[in-house]
Amino acid sequence: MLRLQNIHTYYGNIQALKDVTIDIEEGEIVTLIGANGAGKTTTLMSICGITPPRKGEIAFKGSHIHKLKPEEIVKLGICQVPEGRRIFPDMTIVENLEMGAFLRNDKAAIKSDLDMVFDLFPILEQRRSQLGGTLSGGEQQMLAISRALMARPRLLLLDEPSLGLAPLIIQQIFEIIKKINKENGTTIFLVEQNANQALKLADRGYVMENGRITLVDKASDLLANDEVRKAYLGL
Amino acid sequence: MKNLKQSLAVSLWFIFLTFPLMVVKVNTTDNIVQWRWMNMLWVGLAIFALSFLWRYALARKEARQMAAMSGEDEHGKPSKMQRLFEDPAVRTKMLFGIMAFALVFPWVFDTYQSTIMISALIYVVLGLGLNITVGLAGLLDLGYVAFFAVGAYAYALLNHHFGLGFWICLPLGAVIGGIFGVILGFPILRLRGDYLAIVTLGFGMIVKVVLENWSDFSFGPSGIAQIDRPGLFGMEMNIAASTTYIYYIMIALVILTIIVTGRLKNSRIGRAWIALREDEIACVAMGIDMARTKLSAYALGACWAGMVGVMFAAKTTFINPASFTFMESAIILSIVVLGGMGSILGVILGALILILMPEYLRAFSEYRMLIFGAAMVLMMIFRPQGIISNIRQKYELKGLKEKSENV
Amino acid sequence: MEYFIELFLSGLTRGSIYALIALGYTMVYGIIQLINFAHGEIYMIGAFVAYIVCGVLTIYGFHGVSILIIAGLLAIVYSCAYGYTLEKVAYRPLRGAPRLSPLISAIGMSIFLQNYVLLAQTSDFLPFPSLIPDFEFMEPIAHIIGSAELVILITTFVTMIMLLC
Amino acid sequence: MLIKYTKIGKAMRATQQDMSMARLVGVNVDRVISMTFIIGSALAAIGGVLVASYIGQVNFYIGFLAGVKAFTAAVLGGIGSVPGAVLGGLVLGLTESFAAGYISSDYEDVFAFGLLVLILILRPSGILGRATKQKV
Amino acid sequence: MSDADKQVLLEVKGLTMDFGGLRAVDTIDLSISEGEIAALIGPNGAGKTTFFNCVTGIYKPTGGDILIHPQDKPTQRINGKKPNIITELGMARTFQNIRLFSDMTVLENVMIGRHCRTKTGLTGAILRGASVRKEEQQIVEFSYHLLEKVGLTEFADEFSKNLPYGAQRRLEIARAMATEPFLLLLDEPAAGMNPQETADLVALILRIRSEETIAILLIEHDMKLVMNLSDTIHVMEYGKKIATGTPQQIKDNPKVIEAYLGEEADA
Repeated sequence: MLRLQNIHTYYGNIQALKDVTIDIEEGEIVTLIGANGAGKTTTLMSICGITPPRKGEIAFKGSHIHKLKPEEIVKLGICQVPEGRRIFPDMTIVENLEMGAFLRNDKAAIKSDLDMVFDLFPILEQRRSQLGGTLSGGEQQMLAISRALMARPRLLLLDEPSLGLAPLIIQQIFEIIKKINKENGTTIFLVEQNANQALKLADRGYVMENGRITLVDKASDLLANDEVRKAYLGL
Repeated sequence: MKNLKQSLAVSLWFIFLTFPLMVVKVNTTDNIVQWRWMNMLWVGLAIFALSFLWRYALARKEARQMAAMSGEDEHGKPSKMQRLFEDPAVRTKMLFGIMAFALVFPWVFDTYQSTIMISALIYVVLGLGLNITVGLAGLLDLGYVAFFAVGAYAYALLNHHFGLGFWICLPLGAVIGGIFGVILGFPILRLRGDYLAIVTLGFGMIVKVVLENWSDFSFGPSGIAQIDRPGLFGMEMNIAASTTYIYYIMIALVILTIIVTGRLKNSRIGRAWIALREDEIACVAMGIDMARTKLSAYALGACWAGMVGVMFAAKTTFINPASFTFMESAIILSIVVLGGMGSILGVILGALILILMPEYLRAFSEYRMLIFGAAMVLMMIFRPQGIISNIRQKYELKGLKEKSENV
Repeated sequence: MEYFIELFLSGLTRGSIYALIALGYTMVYGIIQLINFAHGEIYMIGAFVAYIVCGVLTIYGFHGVSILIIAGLLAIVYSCAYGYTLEKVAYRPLRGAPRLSPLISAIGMSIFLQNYVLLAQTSDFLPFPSLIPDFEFMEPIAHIIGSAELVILITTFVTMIMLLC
Repeated sequence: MLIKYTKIGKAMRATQQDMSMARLVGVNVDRVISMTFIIGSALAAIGGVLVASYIGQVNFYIGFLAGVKAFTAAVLGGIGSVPGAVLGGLVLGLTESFAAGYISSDYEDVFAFGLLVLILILRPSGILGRATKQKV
Repeated sequence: MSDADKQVLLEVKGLTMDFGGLRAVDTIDLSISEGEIAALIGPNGAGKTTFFNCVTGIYKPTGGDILIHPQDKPTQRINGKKPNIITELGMARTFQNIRLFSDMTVLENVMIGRHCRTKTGLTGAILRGASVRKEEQQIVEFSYHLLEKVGLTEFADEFSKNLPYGAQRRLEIARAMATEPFLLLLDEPAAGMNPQETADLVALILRIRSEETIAILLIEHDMKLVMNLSDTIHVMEYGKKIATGTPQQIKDNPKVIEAYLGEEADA
């Protein structure tokens, strides 16, 4: 479904991604794990067109997308829940969700999606006219995921959804991610530092170190792999 | 073909844009409408040509940036002209040539030319003064002319009321300018770049309004006349002689300014200014006192304006608030921007070009401000470092290098 | 007390105009953190276009409120066109440049536009026809607030409400 | 109404709050910026026509002072804040009017800028503005 | 030498920093002694950089004490002091996203660091007397020697923006060292470096410790580097300190493993 082929991405003159190749099949949950600063977020930003790769190709369902603008990529059905949630702080929950559906014009369907999202996260419905900036971290994460869902993505990119959240809430969020994958058939590409959780959830995993992919395997195998531990703790 | 179409579209758009202002002219007293269709043609043709140039320049800029990013180019390498200036032999020769020309100037040309040159030199000093504040320390000051006014009025009033002479007032003007700089500088220390710009603009306007309206103090809009020219041991001088005399004083002042600003730029203080311009947070983290550094840059810039204000009053012998409008500040700023922020040589060239060109090219003078404005925009887009970018001093390292190699 | 009310109302009128123009500054600043120094010139161009349109229409025999409406609409169209072009030419190429650069570019643009109008038209003060008639019902309070002031207040408030609420 | 309910209004607010996130939900930021300039210019034009017909004259220079004053108003209210601009404008207008009426009309501009400097010193973010935290 | 002999240089007690409702740093205790290399680690958003910003005066902490005990000088409490004062007192830092003076040469960048240790004033700079020239020469020499130390002399006259990435990081360290600190705070010095650059960095830090009497506190994500280099490691999570110890102790600490890898697998 999505194929990153030998991409190289730079920030100014710093090379953040080196020869990264990733494949994601339809319906999968794929996770990309690695320590801080390994280049995971940059990978997502490259997919979304915010920091386009300087070399290499990205193809979505067979067509190249690495030269498209971010909004065109969103239109194709690739949505990101960025690191740190990035809720619009001065907009209400409903407005944030409407922003998620920004490129859609089918009012009735948006309305029903809104209900779908509220079913998924009832707490958001209770606070529907509260400003995004006043929500707690966990609620913001739920809102961020919901906002991305409002675009009816075919591929959902999640950047560290567990960041800064309490274990119980992480559990909850991960269950929802699974549910989205199962029930909507949405393909999910999950970037995580929290390797154990992510690998338990995913079908396959990539390990990134210093801008390179160092390991690719079935998630269950990676979970048992000592190399993963090494990538994190430098043992 | 695509380019052609694009340019055509752009020129049509500009024809539409400029239509009411360029083509139509109404005279409401005689009820006549003047249709200037020729203008429309000119606009169309000019924009058509310009749009090609514009695209070409933008593409080149982008290519340069890309090259700079992959690190394989000469960004940062000085231009030909710059390398020429840096060659010490050429430099000394040129310096002598310029000095000689400057010294014989009033004897070769007539008084009128000298007067023009004096005002150009005044702008050189103003430019160099503002260069401290804007170019080196990065504090955008849009009310710089206020300090110029302070200096001019200080001399005019002291001369009028107390008969104080030029030579006493020259340093006094600098001091008063500097004091004003500190007074105005204090409250705005905490402000960021763009706020600073607007507050200084406000200060500039306040000074002008006060000068216009506080008649008891400043004689209002009618200004002060019959200000003494500078004296030379009580000698009586005719206009021509005194112009020549002022010219030489101005040359001396310019040299003084160049030396002082040059030394400051390459001193501990100058480095602190530049560091402040580059990154405030890193700057304080390196142990530099931000308040003191900003204030010194602001006050020192004001100092020069105050001093040369005295000169201005002495030269014209008549001043009124109309000489100190925002446009003056804008001209001085464009001198600094076009010349090259932070670059002393650039600012001098900038001042001479901007002030002398309209004097000698009459046709040009009408479009002076129009061109200044456009040039500021274009410079920022295509050559933000100005005509001559800031040359950093090379420090004497030879000895050090050898020493460390011998170890 | 009457003097106070008069000052209050004239202050309100003046203030509502400032607010109208200030909105342009604030919206641009909010999005790209740039002081659009040439915004005042856009305002001036609006007024100038209106003046020209009024002049032409008057000479060709139009009058009354129709002039005001046509002139107002054309002024808006042209101001928008100038604002749009201004951003494309002077600010867009500077996206991502150091903060001072677009600010200086904006100052340059302001000077340019001023002198462009000066050269294309004139430096004189031109008489602008007073298009707002004196309403009869205003007469009893005309010494406190004029018709023109009232129209300004109403127009600006309607505009702002349309925009904001 | 425009800012609160229309699509472009929402896009503008989103862009203002978080530009790259706005792009990630599909907002064309370039278009939003253009629209912002267009809307601002329309407002300025309305102001220009009204003032010109009120004062009864136009000149190439009228934009400068009006612009500086309006900017002062924007800063006064807290630049970037839309209600702030409205409040700032009204405060500035009233200040000028009362200062001119009760103190001296010659120094109108001095009061306006004095107020600006005062606000910037006491509360640099303006009346309704929010203090921004600089990221290190 | 036993640990007790070493003088404590920096002592942080109960440091707390709130942003609005968010507690970014929560009652942190930490101390650093002479000659020590300490590391502060933790997942993203744990509050490490905020801690740095509090200690170096860029933020004013909401609670707690930061005490410094410079050699031969009385103890001072530096909460909320201005950053430049703190640098003058002897603590210098580098930044997570490099903050060099990009339009100054490499040498000048280091010379800026000498600012607070020199004293030429305005008149001095204008008159440029003998003593001023001598001081200038000393600044140049001192800075040049620092460049030698970090291996950047070949770039001395380059603009710092034209340096390769790893060299920029080293230049930041040289610039901080020019202020003659007793404690150097490095914020992610190895971020974005390739393995070779990282190896050079490790060598550099070790050299600084052996040749100078500078203690080092670093924030770093490169665990290999942290484990190899540090005497002590402090681990932060959610603004709180969850562990302190030697690299070995930290490796085996289940709390740390949990913080990093997520909740431990059932093994």
